[in-house]
Amino acid sequence: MSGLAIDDAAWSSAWRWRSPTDKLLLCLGLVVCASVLPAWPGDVLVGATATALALGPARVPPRIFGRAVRLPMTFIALGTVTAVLSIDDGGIGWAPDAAERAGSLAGSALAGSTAVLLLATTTPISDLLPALRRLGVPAAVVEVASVVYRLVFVLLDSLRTIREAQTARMGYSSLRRTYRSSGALAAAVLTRSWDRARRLQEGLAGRGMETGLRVLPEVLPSSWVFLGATALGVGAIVSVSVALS
Amino acid sequence: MSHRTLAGAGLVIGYERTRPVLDGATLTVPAGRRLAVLGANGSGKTTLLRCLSGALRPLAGTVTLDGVPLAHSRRGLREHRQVVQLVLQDPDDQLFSASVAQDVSFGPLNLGLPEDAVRSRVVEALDLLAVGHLAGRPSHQLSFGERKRVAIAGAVAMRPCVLLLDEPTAGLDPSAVADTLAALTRLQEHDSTVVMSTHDVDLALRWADDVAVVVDRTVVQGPPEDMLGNDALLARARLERPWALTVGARLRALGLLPEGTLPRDAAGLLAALPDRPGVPT
Amino acid sequence: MSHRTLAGAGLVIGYERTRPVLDGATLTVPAGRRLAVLGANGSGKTTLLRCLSGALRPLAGTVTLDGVPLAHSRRGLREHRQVVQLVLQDPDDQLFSASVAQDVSFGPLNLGLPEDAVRSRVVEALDLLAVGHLAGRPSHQLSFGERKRVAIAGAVAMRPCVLLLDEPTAGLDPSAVADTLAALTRLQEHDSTVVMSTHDVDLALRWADDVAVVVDRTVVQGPPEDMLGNDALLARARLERPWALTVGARLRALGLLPEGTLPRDAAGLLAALPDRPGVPT
Amino acid sequence: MHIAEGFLPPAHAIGWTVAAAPFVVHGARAVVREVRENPESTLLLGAAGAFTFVLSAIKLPSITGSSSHPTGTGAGAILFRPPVMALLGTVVLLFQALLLAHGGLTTLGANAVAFAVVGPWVGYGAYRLTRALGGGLLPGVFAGTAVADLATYVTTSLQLALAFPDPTGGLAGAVVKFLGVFGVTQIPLAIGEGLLGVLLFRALTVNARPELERLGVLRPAAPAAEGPA
Repeated sequence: MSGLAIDDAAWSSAWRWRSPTDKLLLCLGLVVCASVLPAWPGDVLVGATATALALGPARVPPRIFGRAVRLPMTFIALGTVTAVLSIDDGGIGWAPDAAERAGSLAGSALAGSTAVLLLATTTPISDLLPALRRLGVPAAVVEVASVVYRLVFVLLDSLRTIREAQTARMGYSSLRRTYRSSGALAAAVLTRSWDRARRLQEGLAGRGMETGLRVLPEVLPSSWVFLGATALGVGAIVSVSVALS
Repeated sequence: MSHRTLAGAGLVIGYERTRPVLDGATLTVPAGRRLAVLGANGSGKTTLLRCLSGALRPLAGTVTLDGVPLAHSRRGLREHRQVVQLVLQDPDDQLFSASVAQDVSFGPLNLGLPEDAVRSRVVEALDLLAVGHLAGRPSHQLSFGERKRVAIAGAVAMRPCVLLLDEPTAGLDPSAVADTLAALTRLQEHDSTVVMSTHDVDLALRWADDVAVVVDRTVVQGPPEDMLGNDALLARARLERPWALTVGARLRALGLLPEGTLPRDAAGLLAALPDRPGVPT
Repeated sequence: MSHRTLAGAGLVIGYERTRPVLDGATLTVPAGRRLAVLGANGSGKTTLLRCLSGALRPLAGTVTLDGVPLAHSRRGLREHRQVVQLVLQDPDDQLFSASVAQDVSFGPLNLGLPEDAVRSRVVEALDLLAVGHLAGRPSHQLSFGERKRVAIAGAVAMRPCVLLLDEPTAGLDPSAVADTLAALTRLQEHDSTVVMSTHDVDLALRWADDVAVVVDRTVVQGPPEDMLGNDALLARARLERPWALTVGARLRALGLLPEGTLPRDAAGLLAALPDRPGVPT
Repeated sequence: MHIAEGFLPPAHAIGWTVAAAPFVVHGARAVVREVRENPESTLLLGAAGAFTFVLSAIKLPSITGSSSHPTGTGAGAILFRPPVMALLGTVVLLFQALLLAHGGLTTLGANAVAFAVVGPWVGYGAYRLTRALGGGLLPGVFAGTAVADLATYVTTSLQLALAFPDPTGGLAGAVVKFLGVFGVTQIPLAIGEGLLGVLLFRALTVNARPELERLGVLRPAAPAAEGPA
């Protein structure tokens, strides 16, 4: 089975064994800094810190991190340009403070995306879900989410293989055939997902499932050093930004 | 855990609208012995194992454990499942959690064990299957053979007295088959009675102490040599005679093998054959 | 349709992020001959077949058809797919229509053929695979062996010159294996060159004219007896020597088999052995 | 197109999170109730969520030459009902943010309003309306999936316009701008998603009739013998 690049990175990151709560606090701290602080120097510091942590101590492969940072770029570029365009009766032109607004908008979006990516490339979702449970999300919802996470990979694998089989038989060779094939593909994946759920149900009943899908998360204890460094680092970013702006 | 005797008598098992898949099947899983359930695709092997595990309620007949009939009540089933575990053929039908360790912890948690005990069961089960190193990996990064062994570990963590495995070697290459068989031997030494279904007659001959052939909606059980040497039975079951018995019989006729039990595989055959020409046994 | 020579030279194939699965693999599928691609699970058999079929673009090296390199353009791939078809291991990845006939018609319809031609192709393909009687059935009601053969029919309806099959016998019982092999022989007589991947060394010895072993990220190709009798190669490839070669070698040493090619299966061995004791060859 | 992390001003991010909350909580309650009554629905709901996630990996070409990914909000709403989709959609958005760097955490609320609340509800409304007006299943599905796609992107445009009013044109000017970029360009793609929905349901009515009946999308054809499942 082939996975998703960001998820693969999370499972093999050097921070895999750190407490998910620690990583969540660090990234949320950075995310909040990115949206509250001005673009210079706040967003630049957040982006640089998140990237340095990911590529340095967390040892996320630079290629994966770089590619993932580029993913939201289309939206950010399109959104930013639209936001700073101005329409008046004469037509379309740049808003008066276009450059500055564009910089601050794109800056906080990029910095925020990088901070979320730091979390995503170091923490598998199956480590984050127990944290949701502690935050008060009902067990049933967390269990549904954990099944979604597992089945996403099973279904993606089916999707890719079925699509390859269709392509081999010329399935996507014209617009009409592309639609026909895509419809059959979606239906096949959906029926598969139902079959899978039914058979999982029987397999789990055999292992004593009665009320829910309770599992024992790994013990990943919090590190006071990590939390202290997080507080210091986020504090430093805030003070430097406030001082310089 | 200890070996216990699981049996089914006069089992009629059917799906709606069709005639029964099995109609009067009787078999015994002798405590501590290796039973291979042999049958062609679609003969009803899986149905039989599902019935023995309690997942499927027979229309008639009874499943017994040390002679005590299984009650298909909530409580009866719960007790049965603590003793008998079934591992399905497709590991993706069993792995519901992306994390290997979390998945294996599911069964022991359902037994109501304290966390420490669950953790040690998870380690024990993964080690018995020689997949302890996969504990921190996600199931979607594992190979098919690894997923199969993790799925078995999920059942083993329940410490079943009887472990039923549906085609545990299907789709595995020779070295993965060898690893799986070695793991099954460890389980047996750990006091689990192991039953596997297969359509690989050579494997059944090599591995099993007893063979149950699923044929014509019923089950014929006996020693491997008798079952796998019975051409009429095998033809009805759409199976083949293992090569070792075919070749062994001829070599015995040629005076090259001693009377008695025929060798069960190539290694046994080589060991039984004379080393040099002209030394008849 | 006619037999054509498919080849790959210096193929480096990898998915991003990891080192290549195959690194400098070279092999030739001789027109009209049966090639078995042997390898352990995860060795890269499927990757190799996917590359030969055009589904996967190699990082380096070329795939050629009768010496002409495959262009990975839209048009190049379209032409390639009319000549080379790959059937994946899991039939459920290939059956996505409501009925068997509809499913098999998917490819010919996409070729833009008129309805009559499509209909006759469907009938032809199903008949070649001996599953014509299943035409009107929904695919999900078929047995695993039937689904596997219908999936092959879906590719055969494209009338490929070269048919690549990924583990066509995996999970099949002996009689379904025999049916599938018989169908492959009919395809070959129908001018399709057939390649199959497998990890079943006994099957490869019995069936193949040529064997390509996928080992250490590359491919070693040669006659079945040489490849499957090479213990060092087989060990590196995590495969086993076929029993027929092991037993045959000893029997030849004992003077019971003539010099020359060893028998490839039990029937061949019985035929080659003397009938009565004391009649040395 | 999901609103990227950090793109919305903090007040807007918080406001949309508050707006999404009641719908998501309502969906969560429905899920908890459902799971308590039938423990096995955990797996079916998980499968539904995974399908919604995977559906967005299908690439749909458009007549104009561009291509996009279906939102899946309409098909999901017709199959699993809008309340459940509010929760499943939010889970899927969270996973897209973490697995695909698509969307974000602070913008999860805003995206949930567009993809998990407005899209499903409006799409479901269009589906029910079409069927009530005598349209069959497939016209209903077309209306439902196409309208859901369009409603999702109109909502996204409005959210962006509210956050970034035009300095001269004001809110109205901003709405025009963002609709032009994110909404109107979506019309051919919404038609594409509608077509995909029709093809999907047409296949399902043949391949998976019992499931559609179980979900209440199709009425049982005849008083067929009800066997124990």
